[in-house]
Amino acid sequence: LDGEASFEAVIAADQKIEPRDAMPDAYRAGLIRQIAQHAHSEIIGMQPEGNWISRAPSLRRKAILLAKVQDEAGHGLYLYAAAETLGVSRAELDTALLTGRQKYSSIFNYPTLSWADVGAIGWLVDGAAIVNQVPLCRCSYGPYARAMIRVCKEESFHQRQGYQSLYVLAQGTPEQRAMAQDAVDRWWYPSLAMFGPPDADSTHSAQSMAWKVKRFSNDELRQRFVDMCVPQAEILGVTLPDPDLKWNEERGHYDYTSPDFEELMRVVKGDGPCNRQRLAHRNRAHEEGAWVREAAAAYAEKNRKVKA
Amino acid sequence: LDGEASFEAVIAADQKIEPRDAMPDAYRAGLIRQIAQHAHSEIIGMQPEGNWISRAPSLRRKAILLAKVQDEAGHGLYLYAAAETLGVSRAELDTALLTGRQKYSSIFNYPTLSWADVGAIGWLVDGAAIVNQVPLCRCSYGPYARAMIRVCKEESFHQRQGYQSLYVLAQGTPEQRAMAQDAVDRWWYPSLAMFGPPDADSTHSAQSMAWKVKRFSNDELRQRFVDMCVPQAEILGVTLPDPDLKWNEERGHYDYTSPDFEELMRVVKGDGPCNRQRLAHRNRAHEEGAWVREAAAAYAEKNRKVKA
Amino acid sequence: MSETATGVELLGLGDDALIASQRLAEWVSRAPTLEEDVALANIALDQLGAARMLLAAVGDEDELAYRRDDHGFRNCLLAELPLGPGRGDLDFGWTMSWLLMLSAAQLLRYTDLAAGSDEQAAAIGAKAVKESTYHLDHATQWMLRLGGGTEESHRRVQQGLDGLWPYGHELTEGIRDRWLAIVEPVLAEAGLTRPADRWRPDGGRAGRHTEHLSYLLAEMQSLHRAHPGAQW
Amino acid sequence: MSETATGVELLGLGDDALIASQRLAEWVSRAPTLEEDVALANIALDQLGAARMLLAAVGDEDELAYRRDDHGFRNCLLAELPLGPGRGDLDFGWTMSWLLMLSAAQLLRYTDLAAGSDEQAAAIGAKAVKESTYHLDHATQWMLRLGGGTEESHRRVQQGLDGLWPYGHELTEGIRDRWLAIVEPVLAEAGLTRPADRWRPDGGRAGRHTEHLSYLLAEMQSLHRAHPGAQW
Repeated sequence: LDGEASFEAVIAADQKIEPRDAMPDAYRAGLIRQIAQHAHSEIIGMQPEGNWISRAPSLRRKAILLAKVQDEAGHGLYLYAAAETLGVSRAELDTALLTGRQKYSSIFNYPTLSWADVGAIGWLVDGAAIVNQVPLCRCSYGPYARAMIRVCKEESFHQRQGYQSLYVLAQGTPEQRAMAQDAVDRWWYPSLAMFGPPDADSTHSAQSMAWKVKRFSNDELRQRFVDMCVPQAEILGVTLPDPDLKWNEERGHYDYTSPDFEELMRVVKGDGPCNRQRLAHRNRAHEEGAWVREAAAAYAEKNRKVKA
Repeated sequence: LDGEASFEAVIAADQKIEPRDAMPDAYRAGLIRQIAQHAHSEIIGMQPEGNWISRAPSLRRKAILLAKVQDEAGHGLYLYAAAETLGVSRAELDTALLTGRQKYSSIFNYPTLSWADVGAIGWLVDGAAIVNQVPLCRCSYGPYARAMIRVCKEESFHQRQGYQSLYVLAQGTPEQRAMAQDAVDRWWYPSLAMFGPPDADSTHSAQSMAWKVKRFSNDELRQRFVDMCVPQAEILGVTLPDPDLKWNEERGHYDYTSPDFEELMRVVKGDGPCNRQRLAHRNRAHEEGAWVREAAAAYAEKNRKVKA
Repeated sequence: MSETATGVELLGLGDDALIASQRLAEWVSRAPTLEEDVALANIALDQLGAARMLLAAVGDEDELAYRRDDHGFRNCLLAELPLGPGRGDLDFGWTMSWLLMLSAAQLLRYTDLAAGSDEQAAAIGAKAVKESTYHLDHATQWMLRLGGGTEESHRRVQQGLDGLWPYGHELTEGIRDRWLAIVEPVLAEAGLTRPADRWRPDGGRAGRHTEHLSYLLAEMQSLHRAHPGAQW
Repeated sequence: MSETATGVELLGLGDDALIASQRLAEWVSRAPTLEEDVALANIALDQLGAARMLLAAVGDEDELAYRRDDHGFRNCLLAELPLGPGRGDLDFGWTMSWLLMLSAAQLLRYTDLAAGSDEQAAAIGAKAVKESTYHLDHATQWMLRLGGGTEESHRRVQQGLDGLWPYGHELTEGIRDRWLAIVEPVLAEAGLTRPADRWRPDGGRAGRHTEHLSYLLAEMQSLHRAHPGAQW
């Protein structure tokens, strides 16, 4: 079998492509882009949630939040490692993020304005991420699929914690209830937008489906997410900010208002509330850490020479 | 009349020495040291009080404190100008402060730990400064005497404001009263130490007296301060932290416990709680402002050339 | 309230001045020269004075300053931004760009207030106009010095201007042409590039702020909130 | 409480760990490498975990963390210092010097706690000893890399060490010889100069802190204090 045929056979058999296997250039490039974007999202995602660590209102919540943000850094590490198996270097990936050449999830370009945002991100943003990512655990590229199994497990845990944190607020004082509702009002549509443009306008999807990287369309996943959230919102006692949200008996799904995709495109293109801030923060951490990385490299080099 | 005789005649007649008058080198050097130290104290003194501007508990108190700290910068400016009339440059004075070659009042090496410290500094530290400085308004060196008239007037205003601020706390909630007492406990002895070592150990004093720069001894001024504070403390309703403080009918003064002069010497020599912090702060502001000063100089130079 | 000076407008202007004062006061004891320390403290005091008059016209000044959460504040986003590229930074180039933008807008707003039919608001406006004129002049002089000083100062002040410019849209809503007529000639004389208009962040007037404001308020309100009901 | 673990000691250790955790968490999303971001968050979490056990042993953890003013805290001054030369700074050289000093002392204190007769305290100590061993090792490895890395890294870590060293006296009261026996060999191997002993600032254990602590608490307590009585 030549490379291409072997690749197609593995895909057809629903088995995994591994790093040394032959694969089409476009498959490789597409996966690098997708995994890198996913890794970058974990890294940038540390900022909006990290914003509340210093002010968490109880030590228990502080510990939960700190652990969650640490997990995000950890997810970034596995995912970069998965991307590296496709022949891209960590330094290239870092540069792509720092220069804005590769994107990260636009959701992290919104600010966290109150403590309730931590809960809302856990419930809605992690919830949307899980809906997006669970199918990736069966993705045709082995290292990515395996990384996603671990990531999804931890994200489910985060999602439950976020939901529980928001639940306490929604049952709390009038100020806490208002804080919870305000957070849901601000995060609902950006979370719906996380599934990407409507299927009609989506570019990469068809090929991704054929290669069993992507397994459901943007709109299918978005619907699944809405259907999941509505009953959860009822239990929480918060109102989803969509007056047209209602059960459609015929479709067996909730009808809902689509997010503003023009806004999504503006944010993707760099004009969301925090794009500049997030990227400047990351660049600054990178620059300020340069002397440390240089020292570690110089020290390792000296030790290598001593041993040699 | 030669220079020396003329100088002596002016001093004897209780008139003012002016910048162009002849004066002994030691008179000049002593005055430069004293005025510079005084100016430096105003500059460093901005830090402990400035520490509470951002957290002042009412807008009225914030405005009063901000105005006071601004006045300190203004006092620094007049005093540097007075020192410059003696032939020293502003740059030399700045360097002397930044390198620690010249001192500033050791009182500013104590931290401001609560809002009540702002009131206690106004009452005790400004109070001690006024007792020290009022006689300087009659000092034999004209520019210094005139600067001191303006400084003393503003300091009296600050002292009344500090006293009033502390009074409100001392009449306030139990927490506010405790805050006020704690501040008085911490600032009392350092304020007594502001008058310098006991007369027996004081070095520069005799010559200073003869030249009518200094007009009262350290211990005389300290006693005056104690006698002034005791009735004020009673009105405030705070306890001065000296169990041996009592009226001495025979002397017509309050007996009091001297401050710990060993502690004073440790602080003067650099080992107070905040010496390193205060000087590092000043040096950093100076370094971070270098590019601005260079720009202003370059711009002025370009404009001079254009006009020439 | 008259038609020219609604409570909403006064609150917005008062919050602008209060938050600007808090930011400017960060410079105390840190300015590049002692003269500038005096000047910046003075401008911070003017801002605080204007804030107190404006807030007192719509409610209790301390209740408004110390008891609202960030979403209760109505200042424009520009006022709350750090005076440098990141949180906790103080950069003189950013600060002068910020002061130029802010004081030009305040001058126009206060001028309009002074010309309105509400007597109290007009009196506040008239006083504040004089102060804003001085603030604008101070910022202008520094923009010229920094823009025309050294390569480094030019670079730094341009960087500040570029970073802050987008926030000028919200700041100048309804007065943009008049504001540009003040600001653009200063930039031209200073040899600075007037940034392009693209991104237009807003939300401050509706209580949707940046992540920076709640940190500023946490510090500003800490002592007051720790002693509920106390007098100072 | 047994004679080996009084409430005062537990409170002091708990406050050290709580404040240290708050400082370390400032590094989140700012570390020199992603691996180090994970490590520093992990150490901050360990410190927070130890703090919660220690504080719970002497009272209500949230009451203690959120309702005391700075003079109620009993942490040593070292724990509250900024992790860089000035307020708001984060310098990796200072941070590793700080972590070396702190974790060596914590290791000894927790070892003593684990060996004491108070069962609850001994259990806390035993768990925390393992974590401190890792923190100390982490700091040690970095001291070697920074001390022996580049000229700049050597200069910066030495500067941090010099700035922090005086605070080691209060930190190591009663355990100084054992502490020096851990720390001095690390400095020697790293090629760093062990600073002279001269200035010995203290007061933290008695509630007299630096000017830094009240800022840290203002931020840490802001949300909790803004909602008295609320559950989270």
